[in-house]
Amino acid sequence: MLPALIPIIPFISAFLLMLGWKRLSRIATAVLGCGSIGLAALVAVIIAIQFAGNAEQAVVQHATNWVLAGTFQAGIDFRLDALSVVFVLVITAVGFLIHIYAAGYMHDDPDYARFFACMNLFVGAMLTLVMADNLLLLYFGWEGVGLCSYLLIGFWYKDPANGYAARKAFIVTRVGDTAMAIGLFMLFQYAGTLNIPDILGKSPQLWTTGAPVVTIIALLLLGGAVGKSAQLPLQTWLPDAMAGPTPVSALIHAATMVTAGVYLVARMHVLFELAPLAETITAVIGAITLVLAGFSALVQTDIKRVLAYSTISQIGYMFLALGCGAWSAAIFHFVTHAFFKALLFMAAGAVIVALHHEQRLAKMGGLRKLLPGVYWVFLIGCASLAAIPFVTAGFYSKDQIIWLSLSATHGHVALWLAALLGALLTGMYTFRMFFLVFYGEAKTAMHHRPGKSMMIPLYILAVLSTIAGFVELPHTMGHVTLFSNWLHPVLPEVTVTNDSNAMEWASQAMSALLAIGGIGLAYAWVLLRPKGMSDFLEMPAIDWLRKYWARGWDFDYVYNILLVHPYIHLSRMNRKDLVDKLYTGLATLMQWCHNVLARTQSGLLRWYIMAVVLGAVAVLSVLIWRIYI
Amino acid sequence: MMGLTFYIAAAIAVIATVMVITRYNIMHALLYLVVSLLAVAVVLYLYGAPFIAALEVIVYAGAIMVLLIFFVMMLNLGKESAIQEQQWLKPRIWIFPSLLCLVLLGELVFLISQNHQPPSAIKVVDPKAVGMALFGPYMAAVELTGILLMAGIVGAYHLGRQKEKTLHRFLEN
Amino acid sequence: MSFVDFLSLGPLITLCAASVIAMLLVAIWRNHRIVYSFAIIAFLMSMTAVIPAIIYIPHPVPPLLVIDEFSLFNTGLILTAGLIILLLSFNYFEEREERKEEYYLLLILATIGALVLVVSRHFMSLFLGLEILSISLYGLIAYLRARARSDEAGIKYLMLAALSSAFLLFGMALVYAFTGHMDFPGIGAALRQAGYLPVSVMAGFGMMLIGVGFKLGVVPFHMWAPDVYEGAPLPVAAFIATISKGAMLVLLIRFYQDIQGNNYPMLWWMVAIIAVASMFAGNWLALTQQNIKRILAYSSIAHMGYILVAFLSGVQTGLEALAFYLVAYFITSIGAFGVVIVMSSSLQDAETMADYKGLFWRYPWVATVFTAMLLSLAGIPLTAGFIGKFYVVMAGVNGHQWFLLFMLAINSVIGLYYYIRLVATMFAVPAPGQQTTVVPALPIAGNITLGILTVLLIGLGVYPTAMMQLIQQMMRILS
Amino acid sequence: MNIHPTTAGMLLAGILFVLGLISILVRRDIIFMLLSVEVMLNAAGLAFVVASAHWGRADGQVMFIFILAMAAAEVSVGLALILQLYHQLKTLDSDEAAKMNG
Amino acid sequence: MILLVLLIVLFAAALLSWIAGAKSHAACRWIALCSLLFNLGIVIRIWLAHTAISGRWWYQYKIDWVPHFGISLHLAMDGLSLLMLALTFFLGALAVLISWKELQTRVGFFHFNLLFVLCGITGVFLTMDLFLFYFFWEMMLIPMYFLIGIWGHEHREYAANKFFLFTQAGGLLMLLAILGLYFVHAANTNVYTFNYFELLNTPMEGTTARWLMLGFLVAFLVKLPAVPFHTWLPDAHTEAPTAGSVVLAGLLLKTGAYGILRFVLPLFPAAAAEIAPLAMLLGVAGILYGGMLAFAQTDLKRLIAYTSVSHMGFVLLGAFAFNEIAYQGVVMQMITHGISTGALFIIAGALYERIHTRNLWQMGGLWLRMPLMGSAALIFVMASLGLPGLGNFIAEFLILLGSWPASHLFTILATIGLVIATAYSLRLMQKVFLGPCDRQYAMRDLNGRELVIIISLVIVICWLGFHPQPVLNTTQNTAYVIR
Repeated sequence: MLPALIPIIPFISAFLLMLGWKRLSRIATAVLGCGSIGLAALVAVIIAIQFAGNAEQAVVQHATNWVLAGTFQAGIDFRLDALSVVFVLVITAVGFLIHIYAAGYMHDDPDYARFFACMNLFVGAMLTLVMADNLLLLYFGWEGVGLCSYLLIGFWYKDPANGYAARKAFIVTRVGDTAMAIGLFMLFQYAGTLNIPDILGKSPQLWTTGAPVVTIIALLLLGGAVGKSAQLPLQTWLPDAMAGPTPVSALIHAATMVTAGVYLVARMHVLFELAPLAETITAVIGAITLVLAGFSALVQTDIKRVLAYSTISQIGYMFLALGCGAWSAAIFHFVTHAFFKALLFMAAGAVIVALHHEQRLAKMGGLRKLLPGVYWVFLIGCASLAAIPFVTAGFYSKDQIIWLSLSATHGHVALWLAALLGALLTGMYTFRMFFLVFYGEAKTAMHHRPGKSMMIPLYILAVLSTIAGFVELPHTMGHVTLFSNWLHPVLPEVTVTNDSNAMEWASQAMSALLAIGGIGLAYAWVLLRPKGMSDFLEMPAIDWLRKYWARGWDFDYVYNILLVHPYIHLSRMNRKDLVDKLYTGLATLMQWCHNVLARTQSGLLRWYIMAVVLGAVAVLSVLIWRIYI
Repeated sequence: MMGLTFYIAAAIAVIATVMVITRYNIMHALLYLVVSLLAVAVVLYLYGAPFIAALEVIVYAGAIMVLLIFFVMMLNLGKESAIQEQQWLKPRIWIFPSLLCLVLLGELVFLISQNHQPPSAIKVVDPKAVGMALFGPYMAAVELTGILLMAGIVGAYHLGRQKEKTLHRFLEN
Repeated sequence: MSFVDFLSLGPLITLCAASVIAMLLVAIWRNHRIVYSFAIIAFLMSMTAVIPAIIYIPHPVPPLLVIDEFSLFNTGLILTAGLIILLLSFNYFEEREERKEEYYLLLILATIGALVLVVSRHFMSLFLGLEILSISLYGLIAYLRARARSDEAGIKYLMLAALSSAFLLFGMALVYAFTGHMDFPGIGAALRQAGYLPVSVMAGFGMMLIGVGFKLGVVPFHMWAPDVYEGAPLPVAAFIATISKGAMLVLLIRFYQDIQGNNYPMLWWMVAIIAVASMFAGNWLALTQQNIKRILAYSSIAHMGYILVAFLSGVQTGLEALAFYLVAYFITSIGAFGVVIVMSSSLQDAETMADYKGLFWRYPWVATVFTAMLLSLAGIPLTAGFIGKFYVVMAGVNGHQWFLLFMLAINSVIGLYYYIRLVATMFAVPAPGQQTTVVPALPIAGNITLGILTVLLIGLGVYPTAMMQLIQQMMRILS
Repeated sequence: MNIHPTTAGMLLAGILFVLGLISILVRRDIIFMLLSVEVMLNAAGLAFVVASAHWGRADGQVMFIFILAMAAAEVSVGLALILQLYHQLKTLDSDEAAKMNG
Repeated sequence: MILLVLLIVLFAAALLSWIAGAKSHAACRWIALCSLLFNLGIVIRIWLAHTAISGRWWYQYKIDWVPHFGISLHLAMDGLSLLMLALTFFLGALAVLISWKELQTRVGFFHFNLLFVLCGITGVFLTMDLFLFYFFWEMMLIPMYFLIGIWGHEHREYAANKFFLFTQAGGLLMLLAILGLYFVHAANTNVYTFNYFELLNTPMEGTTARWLMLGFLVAFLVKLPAVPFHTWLPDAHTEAPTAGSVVLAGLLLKTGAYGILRFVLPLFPAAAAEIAPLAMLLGVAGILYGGMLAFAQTDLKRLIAYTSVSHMGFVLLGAFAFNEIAYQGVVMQMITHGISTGALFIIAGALYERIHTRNLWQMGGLWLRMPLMGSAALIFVMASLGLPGLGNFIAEFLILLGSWPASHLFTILATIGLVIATAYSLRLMQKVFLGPCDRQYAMRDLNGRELVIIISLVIVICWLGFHPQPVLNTTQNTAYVIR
């Protein structure tokens, strides 16, 4: 089989959709759009099965040469190893489900074909990203998903706000990409290649652990990852990205693209292992992000923004894991997160559609009766997100991270505490949202019920959100390590310094309790004592804090003040180009000289004679001056 | 020998010329100019050029100045032009040009008096030698002078003719 | 005068005889066409007379004149230029003046003056040639007596020319007084013998420079140029711009070579200052000028500055460049004036920018020629002006005159502005109803002449080799 | 009084020359200007004769004759031109003849 | 000889189309188009014939012109020339196509000028004689001046004059430098020649070399244009007719870049290495400053014009990095910038023709009416911000990759330029095609002819993005020189 087919199928279908444009019927469009992803998923599954037999060996396919300039070479080479197979499977599978959902969700949109074209293009680019054998091709996918993200956030282009959000997403991630590009230049300078296996193979010989160069390279790559994965300090674009259609949010801004950063760090793990400082920074960024985003999610008033902040927060967990050297834990959380977050987004989408495109939590409520199907899947999603012990996939993945943040070699108590705080917050914001949406009184009339094509993917994802966790159980609870075994050829196993079972139990208990405690708090907040809570929230200090969190800790504000506004003002001020003034001035000077001289040309004969005499005096004066003085 | 005579003649020439350039009435100026030219003729004679001195008197003072005088009389430039000239010749007008010229004069005098050649007596060149030169090596120049005068005559003839009363229809601008 | 002298001076003598015959002809039978034809024949004969003169070169005619390659080349150049100006004159004068015949007589006389300058190597012939030229020009400039401005131009030229002649004469007298010679080789020998340059001689050169500078129209003796160009009949302006200046330049070169002016840095300095000042003044003055004649006057001031750069380069290439530039400048200037002549109606001269607005779309041929001429003045490739400027710059680089070259470069850019402004005017798309009322005469003879000039212009621009070789040969003799 | 005779003569010529120059500069009447030019030309001629006396050669004097001829021609054309101008402008003010400028 | 044919065909076609223009507009357009396609065909045939690396100089042609000065009509072609010529004829043909319907006044003279300027550009890319180079360099200005000055927009005269004066000023300095080199060479070897190959190894003092190099460099920087000599460009690009803008942005700027690669670096390697930091600084300044100006513009064509300043900054940066990767990137950038900016100008021109404004504030939401044009614009906007998969990315990546070892700081700053590029590119897209559509413009989407133009450009830019190897191979021989 050809691994190259996996990304190429979506590309071809995107191309066909672009060509077909408005000539294709809706059904044809949907079939082409979903079918291609389905086909890709099928191919991926088949390859994965084949691959499973011989997981030690990566499958590399050289499609064609791409760039060969001087000593630089990069081909269009696809590579499938354990890590990329996981990503490919998740992308194609979740992507397929979301496409099916979208076929229903976007049914009334006039730009149906454009939507699917962009979605397919995105899947193709994302698959290229995770299957790239060299960093240039990875960069291609990286920017490609950025483009699709831009196109899809701004899909409803008539509203300038959407356009703004789209541009913000593109530009902010581009800042990260810049860092990454510089990282690539440095890598090429030292390693002489951008081929990933070569770099990973060479780097231990090139650098000793903690060498400044490798630290800088790792940090630059981290910069790219941080941008794409909406981590601090480049997280500001993601909440705004919710301007796009909900399937887009589900696919791009929750399940797949935003985890590209996780993939990159995991992929280049050797560099990070050589740079402990970079790892620590990764972990710290993850920890801080997950807490800050958790607080922000707590106070959002828009259902999609809650989910957006929750995504930032959960990716924070993944970064925390990466930083602790718990590579497989991060990837595991990526998988479960893809399932339950896609589920939550699509369920939220169903709610939004049902309420006639109402996204404000304040206008929701009492949907438990009206949308029972959605209620149940949403509940499963929330439970998984909040990591309800034992029954949810989220519990197993997140719990592993929390435990490892303490016990792994790079772990630290502070990180662990942050992770625990995050668990509490997760429980709280998730269920605050849940209660607000489904309990209480209905505040908005029902518009229309989600159709089958929207519900079936939800059910499938709900199942996955529940059972996916059982592939990897902590050794306190059965010790299943299917997942980490699978990844073992690619990613090293985490080294645990403190593997006392008691500690692990304690940690698990803490996290479970905190999650449940968070749910309890949310219950108290929303349902039990809404009056008291709102009184509490209206205290000035609390109110300020709430708004501050809701604004995402004012990162946008600071960036605007420090960077965006000065740049815009400066460029506006200089619209006419100061340098041009120089030349205009020169022209004016010439004109002035002309005017002065033209005045000497007065037409008066006596003045002309005077000029001759002046000339004579000048000539003789120069003479005397040169000879005698 | 020539000292005193030269200085007297030179003084007369300078004074007469100063009078020329300060007179308002053109007639007076012309007459002073004749005086100045006669004084220069004396100087020329003293510098061993009797033939040239004679030419100076005959052609310059005689012919050219008389031509000018006739011209002035023809145009009948009388008192009013003198008054006008008086109005024009304000110190404000003449002071700067005069100063400028005096600077020039100073420079000239300075440069001329930097002469380091050995002093030599004035050598008389008699008219015969002048004639020999004129019609010997400088024959071509004499012929060219003929051309020069012809140009002068033709030019003066063309320009000096009274305009015909009837103009061409296109030329009434 | 021997037979060889006669043969060598053939062109000059032919023209002198022609002037006398022409005068008699006018006296006997006043007819424009006849005199015009006679003048053309006279020029052609004079040009033919150049050929036998070649046999005996170099042939000095002591003490006044010298016939060598250099003077014959320039004689040919001046006669050709004169002939072309003559060809352009007929229609111009036909309608403008009731007495047109003296014009040809004066033109012949002025050309004689220029030829004398070209062949002279003595103060006397210099002076006489200059004065023949000047006095004929007084008549020529003020020739159209009906025009108010022509008198004004005439009187300005006359006063300034007389003044500068006085300076020239006084300077010559100073030089003579302290060297005892009036012929150039003699002066050179005397100076070499003295071993230094006496101050008074220096002063003499300085004062002569005023006379020369006036004729060349360089700063600060340039002020007459625009007024005279504007007031004079167009062919006369063309004559002043080319032949009068060219002859003076040729004389300057000869004088400079004979006294070995390169040995006297003082002279170099004076000319350098004048050159730079001329470039700037000419170009600045032309910058937003609206009158074409005045633009051409200012442009010629600047071009004299450029030529002086070649002159100052102090290398053999410089003289070659000067000669080539002169040829290119002759063609271009006469061409430019030719266009203005052709464009002028019998009613008035086409001298304002407005007359040329959108010309390309009405008379593409004339506009193309004018564009070619302007681009040549600006020094754009495919034209003789380009090669000329290239040659000059080459000489400058060869002589390491970086400062002068830099000035030249700056000035070329400033100059471009007004040339291109004129071109732009011609190519501007006229708004409907904005057509000018001037109906150009566009005589056939004029058009043919312009055609020849354009061919020459582009020919020299594309294949300059032949002309370069000729000049190189000629200059080798001179040095 | 032991000034070099040649120098003395040249100085006289120079003084006359500059006086003529002053005159041409300060006068507005065109006839006066023409007159002043004559003074200057005459001074130049004087200089030639002085030089000729210094060297004992005839060519300076020959030059004087040519200057004389030139002055005559100049005056005749000049007067004709002034006549024209007078008819045109009804004045001899040189400042009036300043229609062209710029 | 084949090289001379390229020139003669264009020159003859120029004259012919002028003459034909008086009779029939169609005939004159067809003559122009056919001559350009003919030349394109020749160039492509040469290209295909020389895919294998077969020596550096493929064709040479030399006859004496002015032997007196050692000037000869010396043409030669290597990979760099070939690529530039291919670009010239391709864009030239498109320029004829764009003006097919838009241009209805003075058609004959227009095509005369267009072909004449292309002839000059062709000459610039082919000559190996410095005098001849200067000759062609100047020759292409006049017709360009007319293209802007006659068929341009409202301030055409100002723009044309500015363009002309700037480039002439630079050109004169180059002339001085050429002559200086000529004499330095003669002083050392006693051979008076303008021949490029003979001048290549002129021994000279450091100071001399520095001044001569500066003379060349300034001329090329003006043409490129680099900050602070760039201010002619926005005016000229904005006011020129569409075909003029395409030729200006696509080709004329490349002559500056070509000059740097062909003359400045090989003729004065030491002096160029000395000035490299400054040149790179100017390049980076161009990238950032140009990008910033582009961001602020309200006139669509002006915005695109400033992006040129920004993109050509990369060329300068890469050219002075002295390394093969950067060099190849520079060549790529020259081509891809020609294609992408040319395409953007074509789109701007097509828009102007429909809505008669270039003001961004009067646009918006045009995607609704013209999705095809919108998609095309999207592609080229993405190309301009350096999206992988399109040619510009390869170019910019190689330049940055190559210039990283030369200067870390400048490379970092230039990479930041990519963010700025994103900002202005997306602003363009937003203001023109996205957002609400307030005005009711009645307009049609791209017609068949425009589609042909745009699609051919899209194909080329994608081809360069995915398979740049033919181009890179072609310049490989030239690039070795730089190392």
